[in-house]
Amino acid sequence: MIVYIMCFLLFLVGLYGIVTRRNLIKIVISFTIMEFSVFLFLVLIGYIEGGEAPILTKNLPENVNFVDPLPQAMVLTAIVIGLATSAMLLAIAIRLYKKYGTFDIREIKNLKG
Amino acid sequence: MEGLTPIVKKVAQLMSGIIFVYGIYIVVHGHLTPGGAFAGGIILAGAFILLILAFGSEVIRLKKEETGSSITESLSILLTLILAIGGLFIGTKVFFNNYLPKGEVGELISAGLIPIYNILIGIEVAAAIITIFLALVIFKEEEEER
Amino acid sequence: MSTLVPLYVILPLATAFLIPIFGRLIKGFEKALLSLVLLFLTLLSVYILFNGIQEPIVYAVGGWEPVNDVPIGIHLVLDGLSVFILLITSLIGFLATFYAISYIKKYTAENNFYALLSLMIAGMNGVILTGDMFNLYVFLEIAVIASYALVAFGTEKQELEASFKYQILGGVASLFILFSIGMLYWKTQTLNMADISNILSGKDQDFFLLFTQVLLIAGFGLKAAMIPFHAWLPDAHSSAPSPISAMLSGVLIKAVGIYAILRLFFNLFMISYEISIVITVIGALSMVIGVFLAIGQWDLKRLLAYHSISQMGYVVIGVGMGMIIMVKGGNLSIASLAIAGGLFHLINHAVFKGLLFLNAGAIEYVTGTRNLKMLGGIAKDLPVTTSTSLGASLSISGIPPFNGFFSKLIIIIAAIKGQFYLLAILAVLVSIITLASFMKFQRYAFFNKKTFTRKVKEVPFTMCFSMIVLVILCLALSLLAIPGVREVVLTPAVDVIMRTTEYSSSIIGM
Amino acid sequence: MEVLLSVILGFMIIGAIYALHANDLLSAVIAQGIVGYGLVICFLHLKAPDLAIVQIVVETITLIIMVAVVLDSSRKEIKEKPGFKGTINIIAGLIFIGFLIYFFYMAINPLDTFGEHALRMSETYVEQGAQKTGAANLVTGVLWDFRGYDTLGEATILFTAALGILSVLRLKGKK
Repeated sequence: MIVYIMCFLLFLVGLYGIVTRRNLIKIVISFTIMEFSVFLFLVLIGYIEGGEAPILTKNLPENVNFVDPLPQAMVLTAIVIGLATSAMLLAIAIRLYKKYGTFDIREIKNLKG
Repeated sequence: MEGLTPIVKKVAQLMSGIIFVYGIYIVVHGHLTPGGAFAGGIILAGAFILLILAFGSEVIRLKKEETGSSITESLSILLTLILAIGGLFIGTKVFFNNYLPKGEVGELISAGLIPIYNILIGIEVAAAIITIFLALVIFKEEEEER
Repeated sequence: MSTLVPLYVILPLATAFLIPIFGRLIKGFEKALLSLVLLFLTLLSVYILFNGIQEPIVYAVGGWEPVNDVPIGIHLVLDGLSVFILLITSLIGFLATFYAISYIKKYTAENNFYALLSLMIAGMNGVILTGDMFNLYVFLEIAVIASYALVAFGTEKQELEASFKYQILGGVASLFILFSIGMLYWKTQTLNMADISNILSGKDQDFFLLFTQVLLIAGFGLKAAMIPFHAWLPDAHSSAPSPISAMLSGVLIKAVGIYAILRLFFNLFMISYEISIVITVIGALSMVIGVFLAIGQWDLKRLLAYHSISQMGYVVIGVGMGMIIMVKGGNLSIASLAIAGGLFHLINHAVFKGLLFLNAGAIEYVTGTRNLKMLGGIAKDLPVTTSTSLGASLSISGIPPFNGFFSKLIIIIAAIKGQFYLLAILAVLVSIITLASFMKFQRYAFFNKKTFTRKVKEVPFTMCFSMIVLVILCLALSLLAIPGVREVVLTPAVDVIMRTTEYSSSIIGM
Repeated sequence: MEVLLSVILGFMIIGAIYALHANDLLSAVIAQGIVGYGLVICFLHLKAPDLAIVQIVVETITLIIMVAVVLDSSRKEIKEKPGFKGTINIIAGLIFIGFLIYFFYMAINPLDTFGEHALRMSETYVEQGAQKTGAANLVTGVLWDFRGYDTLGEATILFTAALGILSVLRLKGKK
């Protein structure tokens, strides 16, 4: 139970970072931290005590139970979605830096006029 | 973009060959060992990025490579879609149906369409990451010129 | 019929993949291909709608039959409600693409624009069709990432900043949705929506369900730009190219936001009293605050964006009232009237808001500015744009011959019948303020005495064609109020919602 | 097992908090690496080798891009002095986080605890997965055969991101 609560705490740290940080790069970092906590939460759900990794290797004992492969397939897809989103965010952050000369949201707001 | 010192260039040259072969291994054995299209594709892209960082090259050549990788990317995902649509006409007439023979579980040629999907999407993922990286590099180069 | 179901996703995807390859070789290839594909999809959905859908069509992708009646593969589900929303996406998609043929000449990299637009439509069609929770998340991400890139298509300062804010808020909403999918999987160990609703239908409303439902409302509420989460909408819609803001405002917030809320909170979860109250209150808030924010706007597109929020409020209170009546076990005919009013306003809003954004694009195309203060007196030179925007403004503020009047009338009648007098008064009040705000728009943009500095000439044919078709639709859709026509279009969608959870047992039976 | 994971998670949370409060952007990006590679270790302990490989490689690529972005800019973050208003924010944030964790604990209490996970949909994936799809790696079997439609959507997302970045980073947007 404690693992799920700490995972949710990591999620909230990321959310706190997005809400309070002023710097674009810090916002992207806290966004990726939130993503990592959701991925961990999904894999934690699928874990079975004493289960094996879901790969059928040659020398497996007879009645072995496997860890749940479905959350792993979900998280594998979600990790690459996370890569796509952070690449998009960083591309726009560079572009904003070149246009406004700063990563700070407040300065961008008052430069926008 | 100017390259780095000759030592780094030599090490990068040696390393990227090994990384490339390792990426191909991960993609092709996706249905037997852990890894698969996504992991292997990104490792392939990593090998290529290592070369770009170490050797650097002028913007024109980078632009040509970017259009090349963008076309490879669209071609390989188009082939995957055609294979998936093929399922509509063969086997049980359903989208995304694995109609090739399944073969024996542990073998290399075993899981019907899965290895082919793995290879195609591995190429697509590698080309996508290379296009993204080249777009970033070209943008920084052109921004400096302006 | 059922083999046609995956075409909705395959065709736009195939166009998106073909464009980067052939777009460079054949001039104008991507414009023709995407318009043809979307026209075909519109005709297909009209054919399916008028062919009548009683039982939902279930399409098992990959041909996986349920094993001891636990569904294992991904199922695509086509029923009355999804055909209705698919008709909206393909119709507005086709008109926006046709409009963009000449509008996009002002931008560079036209190939990327059409590829991203076809990906956005493929994502939306995927969300509408899917019957699987994680698949809903994946196709939601495709539609939303394509719309991030399209908002920042002009690479100006404001557009990049608006796209960044939109991406962060949209990403947080998607993470809420993924978190609640994890919670649902933890409780029910399955991802198939029909299966989840079967398992959950036995249980009573415990704290777990409330927590998950709040997460889902937060996630999809942000995608539908409801009031507490509307911060991204005005910037994103005003900085996107006009055909894209027409697609975003007319279709994306409906297909990805409202449709998902309807599907989850009617067909997946048991309808509960607290959730219906929360939805109706959010709808009423959006309706009222949206219009008050819109009054002070002088930028044309921001004014229209704020009005989108208030008009979506109408749809949500219509559906929310229906839900309250059903939960309290009241008179089901009033509930179905309220939901019919909500859905009718959904399609009306898609049509006239799309038209208004296309008009704003035409004004910007010709005069180059969106600021109402600097416009004025261009009515004589732009006959088509003026007449179409007059028609759209009349229909959004609910003037009789146009469709807006009938849908708002149905919602207000349902509110009075269901003893929701406060909502009825609010609806009338907001409609009057909308009328005032659009009269200001008409006067400053077109009929003001001080003429615009230089001579302006009419917009090219493709833009006029789309605007004219939309204004004709504004008038034609008012026929839906007649019971005869309504049976064909609206009632299948309303039935799907009214049958709530035992609808899913019919899917499992497939 | 749960204690080991909690320790790693503790380090990840500390790394995350440091990443948010680091003054120099480069050290913030490196601190984000702590969280990413900590996740890899968690995946290995949770018997998910597929995810560990993908996460290492994705984390490396993200770090390369982030460092490239940060090195190109002024690396100092503009620090606002944490006056009275700052402490109020932090206290309000902590109270809010406390409430949310309490609600989360209330929500997950009745569910089955860590390690005991009943299979329903993935029952057939585990038992007949190898026989139905022929793939020895069950995760790839699920990814490409049972839920191949998802993975096509997934590859399309990378395709969209590549197109999106190409159109966002072009120099002249409007003619």
